[in-house]
Amino acid sequence: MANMAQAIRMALHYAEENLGVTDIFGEDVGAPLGGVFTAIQGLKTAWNTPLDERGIIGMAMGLAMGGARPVAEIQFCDYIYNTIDLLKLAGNTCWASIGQWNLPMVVMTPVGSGIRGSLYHSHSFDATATHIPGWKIVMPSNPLDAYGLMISACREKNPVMYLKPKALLRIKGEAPIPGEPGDDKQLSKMIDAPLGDRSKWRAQWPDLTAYAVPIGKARIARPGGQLTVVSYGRTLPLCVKAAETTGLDAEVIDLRSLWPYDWECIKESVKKTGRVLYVNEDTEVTNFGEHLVRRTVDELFYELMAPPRLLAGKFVPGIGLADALEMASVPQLGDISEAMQKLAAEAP
Amino acid sequence: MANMAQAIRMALHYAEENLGVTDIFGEDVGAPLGGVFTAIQGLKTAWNTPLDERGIIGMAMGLAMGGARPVAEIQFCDYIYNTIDLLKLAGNTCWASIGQWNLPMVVMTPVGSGIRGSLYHSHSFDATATHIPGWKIVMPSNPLDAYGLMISACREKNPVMYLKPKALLRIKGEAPIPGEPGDDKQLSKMIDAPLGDRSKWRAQWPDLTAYAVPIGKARIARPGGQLTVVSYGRTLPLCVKAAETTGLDAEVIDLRSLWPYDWECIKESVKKTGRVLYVNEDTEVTNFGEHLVRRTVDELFYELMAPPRLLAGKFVPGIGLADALEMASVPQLGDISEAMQKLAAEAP
Amino acid sequence: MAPRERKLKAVPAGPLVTHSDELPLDKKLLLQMHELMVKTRVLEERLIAMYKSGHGYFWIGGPGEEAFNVPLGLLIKKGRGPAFDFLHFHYRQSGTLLAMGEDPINSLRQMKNTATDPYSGGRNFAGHFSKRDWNIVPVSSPIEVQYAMAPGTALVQKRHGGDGITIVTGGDAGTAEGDFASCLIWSSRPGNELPVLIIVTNNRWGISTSYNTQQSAARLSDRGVAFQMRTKTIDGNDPISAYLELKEAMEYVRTERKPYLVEANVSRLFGHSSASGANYVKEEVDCITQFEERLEEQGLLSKKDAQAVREKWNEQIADMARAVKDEPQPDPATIFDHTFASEET
Amino acid sequence: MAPRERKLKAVPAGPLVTHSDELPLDKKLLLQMHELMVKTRVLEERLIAMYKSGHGYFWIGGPGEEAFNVPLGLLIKKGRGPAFDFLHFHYRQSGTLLAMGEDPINSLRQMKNTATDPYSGGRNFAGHFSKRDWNIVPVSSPIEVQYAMAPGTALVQKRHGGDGITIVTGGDAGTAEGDFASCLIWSSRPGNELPVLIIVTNNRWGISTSYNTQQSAARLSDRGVAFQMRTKTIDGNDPISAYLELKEAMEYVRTERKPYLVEANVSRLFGHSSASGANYVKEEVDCITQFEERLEEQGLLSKKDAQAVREKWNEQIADMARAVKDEPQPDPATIFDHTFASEET
Ligand SMILES: Cc1ncc(C[n+]2csc(CCOP(=O)(O)OP(=O)(O)O)c2C)c(N)n1
Ligand SMILES: Cc1ncc(C[n+]2csc(CCOP(=O)(O)OP(=O)(O)O)c2C)c(N)n1
Ligand SMILES: [Mg+2]
Ligand SMILES: [Mg+2]
Repeated sequence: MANMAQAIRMALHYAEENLGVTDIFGEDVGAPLGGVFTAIQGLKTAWNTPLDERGIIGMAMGLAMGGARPVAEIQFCDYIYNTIDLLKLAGNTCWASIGQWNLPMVVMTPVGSGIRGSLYHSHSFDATATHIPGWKIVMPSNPLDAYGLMISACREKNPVMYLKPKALLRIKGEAPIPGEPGDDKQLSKMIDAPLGDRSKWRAQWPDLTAYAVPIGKARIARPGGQLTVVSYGRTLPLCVKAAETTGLDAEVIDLRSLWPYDWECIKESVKKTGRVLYVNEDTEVTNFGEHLVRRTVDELFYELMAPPRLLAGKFVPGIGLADALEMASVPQLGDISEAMQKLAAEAP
Repeated sequence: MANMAQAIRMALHYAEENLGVTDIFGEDVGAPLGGVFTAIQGLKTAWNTPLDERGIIGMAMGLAMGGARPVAEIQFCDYIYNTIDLLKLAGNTCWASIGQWNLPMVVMTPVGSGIRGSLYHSHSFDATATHIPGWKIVMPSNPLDAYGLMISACREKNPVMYLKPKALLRIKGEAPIPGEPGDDKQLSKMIDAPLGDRSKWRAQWPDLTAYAVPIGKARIARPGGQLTVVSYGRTLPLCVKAAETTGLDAEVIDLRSLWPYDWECIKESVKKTGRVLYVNEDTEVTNFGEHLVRRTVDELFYELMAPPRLLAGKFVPGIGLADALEMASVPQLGDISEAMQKLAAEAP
Repeated sequence: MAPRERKLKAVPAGPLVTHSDELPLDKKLLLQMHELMVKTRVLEERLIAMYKSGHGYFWIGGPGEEAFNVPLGLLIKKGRGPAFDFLHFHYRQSGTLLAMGEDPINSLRQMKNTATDPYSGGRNFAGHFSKRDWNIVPVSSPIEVQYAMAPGTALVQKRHGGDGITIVTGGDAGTAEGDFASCLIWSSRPGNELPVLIIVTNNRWGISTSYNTQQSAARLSDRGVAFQMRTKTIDGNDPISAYLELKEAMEYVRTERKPYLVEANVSRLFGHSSASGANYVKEEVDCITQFEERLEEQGLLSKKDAQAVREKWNEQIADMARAVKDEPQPDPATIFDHTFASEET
Repeated sequence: MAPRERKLKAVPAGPLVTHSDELPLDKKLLLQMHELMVKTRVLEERLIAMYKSGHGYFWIGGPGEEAFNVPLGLLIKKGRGPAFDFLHFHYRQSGTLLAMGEDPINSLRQMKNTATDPYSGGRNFAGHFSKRDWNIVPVSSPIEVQYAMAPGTALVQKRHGGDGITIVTGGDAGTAEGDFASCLIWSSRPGNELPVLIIVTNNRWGISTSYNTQQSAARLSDRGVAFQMRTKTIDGNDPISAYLELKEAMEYVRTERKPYLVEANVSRLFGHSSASGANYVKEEVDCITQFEERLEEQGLLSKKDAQAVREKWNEQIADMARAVKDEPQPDPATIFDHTFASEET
């Protein structure tokens, strides 16, 4: 099966060929590198930019205004924070012009911990992104969703923030991308750039089909009745694993879309279980999971058997390089299992 | 009594004279204007900068590193969003250098609605600021607190974000600034720059004393036993008024410090009332009030008689210029009264 | 042995086009420009009057820049899509819109934030235009962000072919933001130069702060030199020189498909905005007075003619203001509208 | 009639200082520089070896820049507070630190993210120095932010008097960020010029992206010209020219209290970082080989001498690496420490 980087690459190829994507660009996104995580290798509209994140976002906005369909990359979300004003502007352009101008643009950026990235290659962006109106925000946790969400993102008329959980980019999927060859080695030979001289290399794309994951639709990653766990990105597979290893009958929801998000799916589950744990790895103060907690108490207070809980990143200024520091700063399997057990056992 | 702009000015004067403040700077902060809200008139260390917010924050950081004590202004918080990376850096410098470098710097910026400022003079910054570790964050709702919080901010060893609720800057206080003359006209004559040619004008400062409001300490603006209302900035006086006009026995807490915040004060009140409404005007998704709601359910779930509620700004891309649009976008007196009544009456 | 040091000789800012006695443009164009300049001024005066009498919350606009903005508008290739010019404008651009043929009543609507305001539906400040049919992207308040976006539309145009270009305008103080530098860099990537006319209108002020106290560039246009870009500084108070200079620069950008940086020295005739009082400033050159003197000298326009033009627009725009008075305000129930583009957009 | 257009003649980048036969620095200094260059290289090679053998998660550093970084370090006025130089460094500055007298063992500690790492306590990447006693502000990963902060320390120094200056360094690709332009503007405010030595080390790469494809400035130092700033482009692969050029520039900044922009052409000898393999690149000039040849030509250093220097440091640094192996990792309970400065700091 394809890994997530390959899945994104295939979706972008599909989008270049079929959805009108005109420009895939960012720092080191073009040949020869094809992105620091290889997710952009071999794409015909990919090009390298100056080292200037504001310029990248501005370029995406201008391209979208001009009628092109851009997919911009910010190399690490850690470096997107000098562009928040531009992101806000992209998010209000349609509104401010009472619908005259819409910006069909995708910004993708790797997020989260898991590669010993130290202070500046471990940031999360979900809290900040969800506070910006006018954007749709997605974050896959497996290659197939990564593929399907990118297809949807490239069909959108509005700005889409596509968050790539960097810890999962090299993880293979359990379900095939529609069209990928059965053999992983063959896939790699077809679409992974070779080491060494790449100047004559061209990707050989499989015959891909339009598999779209609708924006706004969650996925029940594991059904259950005892408690609800809602997560996305890196922590999602850990939640599934925690459910398996603790033996709890936990329903694990992969939110996939952070905005708009699938409240119906969460609500239905919480109504059934009366207990809900939200898990993400952004720092925990003014965190998107707190929004979900608030919505939960707003609408489901009287159906709760225990307080809705949030397990998120510690409120520290950075993630330290040393293994022990990273592990202590953002939720790990053990933390999630423990939080689930506690919540399942909680009684007034 | 002094208004809030005058109070801030007096505190800054006190800080120049007694707390080692070396530089008060920003766009149009120096002579002749003294800041677009007059809060910096007549101050001896005030100077004008290039129109470059990143340069302003960078300058503040450099000054603090060099041993100076800067107070930087961002003219409107609407224009701070291209500096979030620098704010994050300021917030992690001490941590990243394991305590070698600390940054004693204050950034002040007008926030919020209330002046028909349209899309770009109505922003709030509390949600974004509270998500940045390593900063202390304050926001006064009356002149005396504005004075006392600025004194504390200028004594801090760490970066302090001082949010000025622009709707309240011209409102006079109910308690005098220690040292201000009893007569408002006299005060104005002493410290307000005259219209017309100001080149020869010098402020005549009253004999001010060091009144400090400790960072992290809330104030009970109105005691009560029926429900708790927690707010800050522009909406705080509206909460007090709503309590008065509805006749509810509401305890209104003025948080004053957003980080660190006075959880003990909130907790004690909520334990007593079992009902709490958080009010602020930032957009409501991934909002600091949602953090407070989360903390409330985390720690006080079983003492609650109703779900903790948040009344905040609508999740819209901007505040529209027309009166009706602004009023519909951020909490007004009527909205607060209604939310309080509903909460007080709520029964499962 | 020491490496070569480079210095550009400082050239004093100011008019660089010398006036010949004979006017190098034909009479019809000259009178057209004059009328549009007057029409613009009258519109701005009306907007200020509306603000002062409580029919608007905030005024900002372009009086003092008519001699530059009107020729700019006349030279624009107007239309929708990449075959036409894309326009990333500053908030002082009313003269350009009127020269393009825009109806002044829409500015009055935006001033009064009526639901009928076609630019923003009563959501945004005066001077914050947006008109998709003419490729006018929304003017937004944050200074200089337009310079970050302009290379994007220009790239589309470069690929599209033809002679459509991107034009971006902004003030002098704003060039201190990094976005101005970004625009220079992205417009001049080697082999990927873009058809952008990069304009700075230098009125030597940013609100209360004078240019001379904050920036050392003797000519702002020199910022483009290191990027091997054509640059010039022109007299934006003279519509004739502005017209000729802009024409030359635009022709270069249209045909060479490369950037050009133009700095235009202009006046700020009513201060920064309503926040600074919006009163007439006598110390600055008034481009209309100056142009009328010149036209009179040349026997092209009498004082009476000039007066008639002014009165005509005074009346017409006063009528418009009356008409706008009764137009509806936006419905508060619409605050969420257009947060996202609908599928049919 | 057309306003004057300006073009700087493009000057090819590369060595601009011609080598005379006799070396213009005394033997002691030359040999000192050589030894420090070798020591730096050996340190970097050790760091790379540690990474490759799993004793660190990430490597980035300065091999290829020794000929520039070492003279820089020797010329710095080292100490704490505004009387001394403030240093806002790039992540390739190991040679500068060693030339200043820093113990290389601390780099090994940071590489292994030990609790004993004095720069960051095991929190930050290799090459991310911080040393308050020498005014070395924390190196941080975001490209170019140091240029936004540098004017701040320089302002303190300008007021303080004396000859302490601020030095800021960064790479070529990073100059595309607006912060580089901000630094030029804030350092050259008329009447408020600041004592900043603004340095760009141009290795003609940003990770995998070559300078020539993204930036049109023939010389990056030309970016300073519009700001009436002294500028030069120097050969950063030659320690002699680097020493002399830096000395001249520093003297100017120290005495005139005004900014100076220096671009140094350097090599990137092991690729961008461990992310790109960290292998020796044969195509680039190796400043140590080149310098050793020159010293040999002049009879100042034999091949054997050079070999001895290298072996000495190889051994010493290998010893250090062994010593560091057993040093403790940070305690996870400390993650919140230093979020805020304690009252006693
Ligand atoms: C990013 C940003 N910072 C600050 C402001 C507040 N502001 C509005 S106009 C202005 C001055 C602009 O001066 P300049 O660029 O010279 O344009 P001018 O108004 O003179 O035409 C300032 C500081 C803003 N709108 N945006
Ligand atoms: C703001 C920011 N954007 C992107 C990156 C990722 N990044 C790290 S180094 C680098 C290239 C830097 O090139 P240059 O400035 O020339 O310095 P060099 O590494 O060549 O010395 C990039 C893009 C970053 N660290 N910071
Ligand atoms: Mg100006
Ligand atoms: Mg480089």
